Amino acid sequence: MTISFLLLAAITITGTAAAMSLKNLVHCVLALTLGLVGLAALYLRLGAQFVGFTQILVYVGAVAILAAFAIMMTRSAEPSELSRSSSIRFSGTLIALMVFAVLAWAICSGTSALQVPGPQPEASVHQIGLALMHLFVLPLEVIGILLTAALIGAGVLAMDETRRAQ
Amino acid sequence: MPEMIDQIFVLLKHWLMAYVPGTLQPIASAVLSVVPVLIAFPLLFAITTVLERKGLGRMQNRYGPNRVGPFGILQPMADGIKSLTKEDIIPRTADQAVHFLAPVMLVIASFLVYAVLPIGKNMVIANLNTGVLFFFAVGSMVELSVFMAGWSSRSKYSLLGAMRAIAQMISYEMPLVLASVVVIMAAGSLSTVTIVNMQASYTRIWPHWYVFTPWGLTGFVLFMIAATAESNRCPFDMPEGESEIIAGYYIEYSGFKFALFFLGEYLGMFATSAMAITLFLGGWAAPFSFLTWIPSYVWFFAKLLTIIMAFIWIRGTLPRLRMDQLMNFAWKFMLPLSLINIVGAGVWHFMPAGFARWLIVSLLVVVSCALLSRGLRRGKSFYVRTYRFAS
Amino acid sequence: MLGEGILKGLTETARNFLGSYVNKDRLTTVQFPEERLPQIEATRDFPFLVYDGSDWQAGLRCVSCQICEKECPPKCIYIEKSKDKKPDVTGKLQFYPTTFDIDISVCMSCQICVEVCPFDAIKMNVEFEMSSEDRFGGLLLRKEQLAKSNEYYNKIHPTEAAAVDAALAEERAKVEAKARQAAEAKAATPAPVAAPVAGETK
Amino acid sequence: MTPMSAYLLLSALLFSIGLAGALTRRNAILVLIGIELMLNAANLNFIAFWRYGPHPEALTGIMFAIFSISVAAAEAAVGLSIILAVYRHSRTTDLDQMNSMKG
Repeated sequence: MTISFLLLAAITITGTAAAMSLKNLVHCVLALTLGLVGLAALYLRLGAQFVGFTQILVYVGAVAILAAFAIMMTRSAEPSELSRSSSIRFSGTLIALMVFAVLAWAICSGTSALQVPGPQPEASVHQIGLALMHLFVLPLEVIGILLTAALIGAGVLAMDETRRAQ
Repeated sequence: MPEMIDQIFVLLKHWLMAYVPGTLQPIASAVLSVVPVLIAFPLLFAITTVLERKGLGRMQNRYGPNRVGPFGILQPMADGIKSLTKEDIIPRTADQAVHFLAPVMLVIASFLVYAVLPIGKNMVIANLNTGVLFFFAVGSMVELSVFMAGWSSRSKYSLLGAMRAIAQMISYEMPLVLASVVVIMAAGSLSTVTIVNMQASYTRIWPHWYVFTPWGLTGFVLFMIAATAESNRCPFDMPEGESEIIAGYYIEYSGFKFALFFLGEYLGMFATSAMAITLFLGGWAAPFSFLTWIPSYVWFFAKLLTIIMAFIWIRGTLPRLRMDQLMNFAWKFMLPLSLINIVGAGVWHFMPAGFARWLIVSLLVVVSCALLSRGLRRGKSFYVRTYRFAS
Repeated sequence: MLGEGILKGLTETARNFLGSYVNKDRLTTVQFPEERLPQIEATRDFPFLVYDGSDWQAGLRCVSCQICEKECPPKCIYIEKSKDKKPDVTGKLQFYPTTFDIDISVCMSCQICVEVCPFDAIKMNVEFEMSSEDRFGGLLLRKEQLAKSNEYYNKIHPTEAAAVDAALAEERAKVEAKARQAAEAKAATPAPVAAPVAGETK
Repeated sequence: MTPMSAYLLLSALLFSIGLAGALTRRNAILVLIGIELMLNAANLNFIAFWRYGPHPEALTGIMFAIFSISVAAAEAAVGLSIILAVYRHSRTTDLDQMNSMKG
């Protein structure tokens, strides 16, 4: 438990918790980006440079901005009631807490063998590229098709119906 | 001796580091690398503003600023003092925290990207394995700060400006990244230092810059167009179109925060220009083998200034695009052409060296460029405009 | 082909840029305090009062008829008429303004005061560098600031001033001729018919 | 050195936060963000297991994280455009008011 880990964990948890609990939706998105940047820093700390920067590029550069755009276009930036009725809120939080309790119990009782990391493994872009082109070439192609389909699908879905009919 | 002058800053740093106690070494090393960059590029910003205003003035048949100091070269100082002493106004309904954080975040993001730019031989703050990816990842944080600025001001103009800016930046980020992919393919690395080293060799006197290949030239042109759009400069300055939405997303800012936005914008422009130099124009490498005695950082800044001049020239020439033209250009011309360019780079890589691959790849690029530009023009119905109420 | 027009535009701006260093025609700016364009004769901005002779208090043409004050659209002229009369430049007794103020922050340079003045006493000036730190006091011109000699008028508007001078001289000659006639008539028949004329020439 | 269970606990906490958000918030966009958070928690697990696992040179954890991020990006794009389409119909993003299918 080093200070840097605790700091990054605190940033991540604060950001995500704020994202899930703030009233103003734009504040939620901004807090979410804070949490995701903290998460990316954790990836970097674990030695996964490529994933860390991809995380920033995709989540901060695209997903957060998309969410902000959606908030603007659906006029839900004005703060509304915090959430559903208090009973749903209570039971939702309770379920989440229970899930956390179960997971924490499993983690604390199960992973004693893997507590100490080995020497820093090398995960250079070169190796990742080779792995993507050899062992993981099929998933890569599938992801390519998925992304293309998502691109077209999102465009068609978001298009105005009147224009689609033309 | 030229070697010595070339490495003078590196040697200076090593010499200074010898006096630092061991525990402070990492921090001192970081400070000694970062501080020169933090000084050099804002200084370049100051020089660029006055050069830009003078150059634009000359292009528009007028003198630029010529009052403060000899030939007006002290104008940036006057501007700086003015913006520092101006009142800092925050709109009453603005979101205080976000309104404050936006310019800070913009400047931080703009400065962060300089970490991976090699400004000379052995002169880079961090030689990251994923340098180019880092550049684009941190560059995308600029969009978020633009959104924060536009939304938190609670002004229609700034919100419109921010929306335009984000739409434009997202659209042009794709051609920007795809145009640089060809270089990454050729160099086989995401590290900026490796990419420059690959280009810093010569056949007889000619350098191995990527811009001297058909795909490299196309990639360079696409990259520069996308970089212009990315840094919101004319002719892509829709987000801050002075005549429509005054200053766009930073209209509600005043005083020093306004200056910070200005600084961030120019730093972004320098960073993308420096990236274009690194990727296509050989970074700090000299253009001819007999000129290698000139220090590498001189070459880097000479190339950077040339590209800045080109930016100013473009700004003095072209009118602003319309939103639909902007989007059509990004999605119907830039994106397909950059994809075809990647195919061209692949063909180049797998064909034997010689005249044939030059011909084939050039043909591929030129034909697709011509077809795509025809496609852009088609569907555009020109008609004689009639002014019903004027005559 | 895409880009043709862009290249054309780029050459034009490059010609402007380089040409501005060799060709004066490509730099139309006049750098004001050092360089000035010659003023055209019909320039006008704010009114001033003309006086004849060398003493402005004695020679002021204004007889305080207050027509300009009444006609002024933005009402920027303020005149106080004198109780007594003083001889003007021809020696005739006239009223004179004890106060004559023009607030040039209000004045709109319409020249109506000049057109209605029957005595050619108020004319338009060409002085334009009148910026002041005091927007109330500094822009309110008093009689002594407004009074300018006829020579000055001749200098700034030569043609117009010459015409005015000629007309005035003709009128004075006419008046003098009339007076002489009257005096001759008086000498011939000493009847008190020309009393008002005599009163004027006294 | 940080033990792996710290990373796993952090990821479990992230997952729970995302779950709580997805269950309790009314706005569809926020529910989507909650789901993204849960995916991110899984990514953190992948990376942590890659780093602490016996065969880091196989890069399996990194590969999983990369694919997961791309899927999440696609999911966000499609999800947000669905929200936009629904908004155009019902003029709301409030999940409680999207009840036209309710019996």
